[in-house]
Amino acid sequence: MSRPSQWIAIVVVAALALLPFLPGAVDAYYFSFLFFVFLYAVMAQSWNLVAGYGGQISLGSHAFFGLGAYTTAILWSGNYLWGSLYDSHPNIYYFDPVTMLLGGFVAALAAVLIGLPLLSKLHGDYFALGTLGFGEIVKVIFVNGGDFTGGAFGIVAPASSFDTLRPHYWVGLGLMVATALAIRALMRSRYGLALIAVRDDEMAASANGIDTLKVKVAAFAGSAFIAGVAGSLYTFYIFHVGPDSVFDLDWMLLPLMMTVVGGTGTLLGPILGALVMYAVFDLARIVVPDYHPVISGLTIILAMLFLPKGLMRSFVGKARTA
Amino acid sequence: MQADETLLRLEAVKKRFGGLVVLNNIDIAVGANELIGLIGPNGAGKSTLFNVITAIYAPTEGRVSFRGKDITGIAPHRISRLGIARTFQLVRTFLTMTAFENVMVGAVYGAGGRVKHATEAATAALELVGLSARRDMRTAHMTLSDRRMLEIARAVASDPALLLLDEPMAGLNPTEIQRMVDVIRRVRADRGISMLWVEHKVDAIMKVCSRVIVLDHGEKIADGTPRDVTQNRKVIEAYLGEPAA
Amino acid sequence: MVNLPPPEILLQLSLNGALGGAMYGVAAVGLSLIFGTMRLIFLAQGAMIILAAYFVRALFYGLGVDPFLSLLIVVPVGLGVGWLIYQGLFRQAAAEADRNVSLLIAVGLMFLVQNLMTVIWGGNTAGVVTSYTASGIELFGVRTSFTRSMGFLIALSGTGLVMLFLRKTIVGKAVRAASEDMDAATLMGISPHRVNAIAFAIGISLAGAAGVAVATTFPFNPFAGFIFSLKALVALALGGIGNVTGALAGGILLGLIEAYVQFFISGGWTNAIAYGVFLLVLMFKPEGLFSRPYKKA
Amino acid sequence: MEISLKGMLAGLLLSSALGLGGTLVANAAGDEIVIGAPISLTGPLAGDGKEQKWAYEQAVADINKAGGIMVKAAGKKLPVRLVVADDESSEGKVASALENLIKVQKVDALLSTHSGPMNIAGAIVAEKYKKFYMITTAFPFEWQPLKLKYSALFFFHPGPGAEVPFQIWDKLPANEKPKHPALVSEDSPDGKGFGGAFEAAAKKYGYSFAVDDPWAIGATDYSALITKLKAADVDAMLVFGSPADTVTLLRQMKELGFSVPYLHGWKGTWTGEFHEALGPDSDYILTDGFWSASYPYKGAKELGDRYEAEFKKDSVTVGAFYANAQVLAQAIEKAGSTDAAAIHDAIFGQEFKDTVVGDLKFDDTGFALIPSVATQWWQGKHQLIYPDGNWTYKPAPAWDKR
Repeated sequence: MSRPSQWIAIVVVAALALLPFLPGAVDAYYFSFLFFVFLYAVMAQSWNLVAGYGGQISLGSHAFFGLGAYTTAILWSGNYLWGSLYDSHPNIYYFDPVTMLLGGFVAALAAVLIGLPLLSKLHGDYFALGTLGFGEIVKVIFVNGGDFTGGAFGIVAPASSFDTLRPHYWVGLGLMVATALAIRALMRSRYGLALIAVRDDEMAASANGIDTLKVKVAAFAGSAFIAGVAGSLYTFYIFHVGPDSVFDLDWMLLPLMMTVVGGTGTLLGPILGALVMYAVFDLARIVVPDYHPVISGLTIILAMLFLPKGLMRSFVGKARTA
Repeated sequence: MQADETLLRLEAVKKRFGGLVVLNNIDIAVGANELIGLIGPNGAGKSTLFNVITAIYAPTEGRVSFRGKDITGIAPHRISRLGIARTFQLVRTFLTMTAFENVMVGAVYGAGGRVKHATEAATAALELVGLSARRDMRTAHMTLSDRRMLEIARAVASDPALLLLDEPMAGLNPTEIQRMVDVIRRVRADRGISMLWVEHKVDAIMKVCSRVIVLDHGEKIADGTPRDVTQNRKVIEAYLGEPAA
Repeated sequence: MVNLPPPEILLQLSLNGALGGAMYGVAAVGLSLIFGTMRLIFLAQGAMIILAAYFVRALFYGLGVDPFLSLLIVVPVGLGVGWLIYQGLFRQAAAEADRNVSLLIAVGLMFLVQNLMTVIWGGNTAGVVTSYTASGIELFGVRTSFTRSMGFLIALSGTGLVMLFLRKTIVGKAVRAASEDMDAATLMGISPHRVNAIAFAIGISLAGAAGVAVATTFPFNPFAGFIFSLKALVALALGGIGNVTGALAGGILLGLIEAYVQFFISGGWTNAIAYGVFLLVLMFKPEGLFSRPYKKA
Repeated sequence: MEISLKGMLAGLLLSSALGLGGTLVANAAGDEIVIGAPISLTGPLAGDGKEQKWAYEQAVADINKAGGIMVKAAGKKLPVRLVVADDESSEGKVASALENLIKVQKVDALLSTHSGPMNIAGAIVAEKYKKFYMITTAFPFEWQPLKLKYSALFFFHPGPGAEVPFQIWDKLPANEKPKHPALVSEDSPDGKGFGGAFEAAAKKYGYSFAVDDPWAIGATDYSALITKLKAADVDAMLVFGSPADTVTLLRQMKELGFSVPYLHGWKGTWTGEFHEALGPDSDYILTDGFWSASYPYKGAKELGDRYEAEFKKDSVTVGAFYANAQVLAQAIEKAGSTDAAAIHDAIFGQEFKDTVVGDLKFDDTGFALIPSVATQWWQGKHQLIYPDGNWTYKPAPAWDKR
């Protein structure tokens, strides 16, 4: 990023961060709209890391999102963390960074466990199919998890402390910015070099000393970590974590869609894609509530027919990938 | 480094795909600072041999060792880090990266930590193959000849003891071929890197290499100086048996 | 724990499981062709099956066409629709290096079709009731469903016809070659676009045939198709990608697995176990369970 | 890199436009009461959503016909306007739908959508924005632990609801009492909730299930399950599943020649589509419901007639949704405003007389119990058996003897 655009980015982020102080902003519709944009942008970055930069198309993001959400809800309901403090401070888990990071770690751990066998054995489409199967298995396991996971109903977290969307907004914005910065730093590091090398040509990468399995599993785990933290954030919004809500395929399909529309393998593509696509979906929902998914479906098809390289690359031919 | 030190040794290497034997009982030794040509008709098993050395394929039987250490079947990236670099017959560069970034991959990962100053090593490698001017060009936009040079630069940047060249001249015009020969000579002269060079253009090999190995139908049929090899009856048969190349 | 049940129950389980699985199989054959040539996970296949089922229903209630007779209409229409879908939606994307583009078009198509069906026919469960609905027949001394047996026949003959086409015609051979190597097909002088379009046409017409089987056997709603897509993918992997008879066999195997899991373990685990088998096959036998040993040259 | 600039600016513009749009839609408060409802207009529950929307529209039309709601703060009767937003049959989307209703449409109070998990998600959002969310169709065990202030619920407990079949069995002559009952429930939240309740109720009434199996939603083949039921000599089935799954199960039972005298379905058996998909085969099947047009309560029969006139079939749900709107309207009138805290006070611990589901008595947690209904399908009509039905249960003969 050149210097002026860096300044622009800082100004935009600062403006967004100050927005909640604007009178009436918190109760305006665009406030929750932006919160969802942030959340989806984080998920899109997560997918972009493994698929856009890493070249491994994963269809299992929703599983990691759900794992993060469940981790948060289980810690909450089961009184596992800060257990004794919980009774006197029922809000102790609310946006607790440790809880959120644990959500990410559990997802990342699952990604390593499933990624090692999958990525060492499967390439390309087979990996994509494998992650799709993995997502379904995780969902069934949680449905059958008994009291620990709350079974098919899931877990209801205490919601009494939830009376404003402000913290969600800030945490969402922070996560989006942090994810983008982290991925930017990562892609400028030696690890980023290896990741792109593996994406461009796996055989040449390994012939040049790159442990391709390690690089791919790390990208998969990193992506899962981001998705897990996003899932944790969502738990603080929805308060009811159930298999149908957090393992919903939409948590995989929509971020994927947003990334591709914005531009895979670009830093700002996922954010732009999340903003534009969520705006389209939301407008359709408001304007034509009875059949808005028809509009959404059409939009995706049209976007892919006319902007197959994504907004970032279509409007800036020179846009760099890394 | 002594001239007679053996870097790479293949012992009784055999590779079979299903019922087809592609390499049979191959013994090869490569010493330090040698430039060895590896020739043979189509389907002789030359590329397979490279793929066995760099562990893309595991040999069905036999042993590959490097500097006295058994490297049979270890992961390809570890072979690179030990000091064996290679290029590919169908050129394999990282297309979305710049020339410099490509070479950095070799300097950072291929060198396995041997190179202290990766940036300098990468710059020097580009300089050596004459690509300094294209340093920030995206590989996807480069010519085939430049990409072949880039592959060599990437390999050189990883500071290898042995470089496997897989038909570096394929698809190049005469001027580019001359440039390639110069680069190969320079790499050997400046860096003292041993090379095993698979080539279809036999005349180039005969001019440049001190030793030539000939494969035919998976068997090693000759191993000696260019003069010895050209007079070898089996070699003549192998090449005559093939439609004029 | 359940002791090993008497053989007639095992026979009953196996027969019914196999008949049910054949429907996944016929969906998988279509997916297999599309995947083989375009490397596209065509997630909209299930939605197309349900669309065909609604079409069959409309023909039955609107014009009185018997659902099984409507095969004669649905299959040719499917061929045309498949061809159009390819030319209109995927032709351009097939040339893109980024295969996400095709995948997303398939997802977009799925959203579109599902919701168009909801708008047109409503979201409620719909069904086709004929004189033979819910009637049973005796097969090998075991009682089974008439419509399922018909579905099985449709699956068998559909797969058989596709096999004949692939083996006996030049265009078919090109499609087959393309699923191994698109360049090989190009060398045979057939453009990739034609091969892709044919794969799509056959794939969608098979979805049409599956739609007939679904309409006669199940009640359905616009969203019932997705599970078919997933199950067909599992069948596809079990049978081996690009292997047409394997896809049908994979579907039947999946039906058997589900029946046995439901009987011996519990219905709650059928999906997890089916997907678990799917993962294991992908990892340890990615060429599928029914492929011949690997041969080079 | 100018795209980052353009993109971000475009984003800001877009979002402020959305915000502005929001303010423009806002009505001039005071002339009317805007009641919002998230409804499953699309997605798998769109069928239920249509019934719900119809019922809410009827209730609002009836209220307006009577001049609207008397609001003390305004000093006059205000007309009611109903605004709906699609929740796409998805828990995740209920929240977005409510954000839209509350912030863009500026609704004054809310009516619930359909099914437990979705209503939980809705109630939480409503709580945050202090808009009252009036719920029916959620199990109290899902909603009560949240201790929400700005929502109230009337529905039945899965506990008493699950006792219905056993109470029916208790009244049967000895030779008709099931000996090997089976429980088959889908692995959804409601199915699991009910499944547990059935198990508890069975214990209480001294029955044990010969087969107790969950089924996966959307499964297409039940032959293995049927084989299992046959092998266990099952003579009564309690089935919790979606309409499509239940119809498939029944068709396959017929195909395989397996029939039980007593088959009682939940969730999947009450819709008109169930009867349409099975025709005469739906006879003898018992089904749950939240309501019946044969209730003796005020307006029940009239509502049932209206539904039947419009859709040519009867309904066992619309009354519950209609009553939901009745309760909310009466509460607003009692409270004298649409302030969530005032509505809370008007409902919690209060009684509502003469709704189409009868008298509703809300306890201190904001919950009122209604009975679960059991009817038997007979020639395309729901015949009320429980509670206090005038229809005598007929055991189903074997398929070939019907």
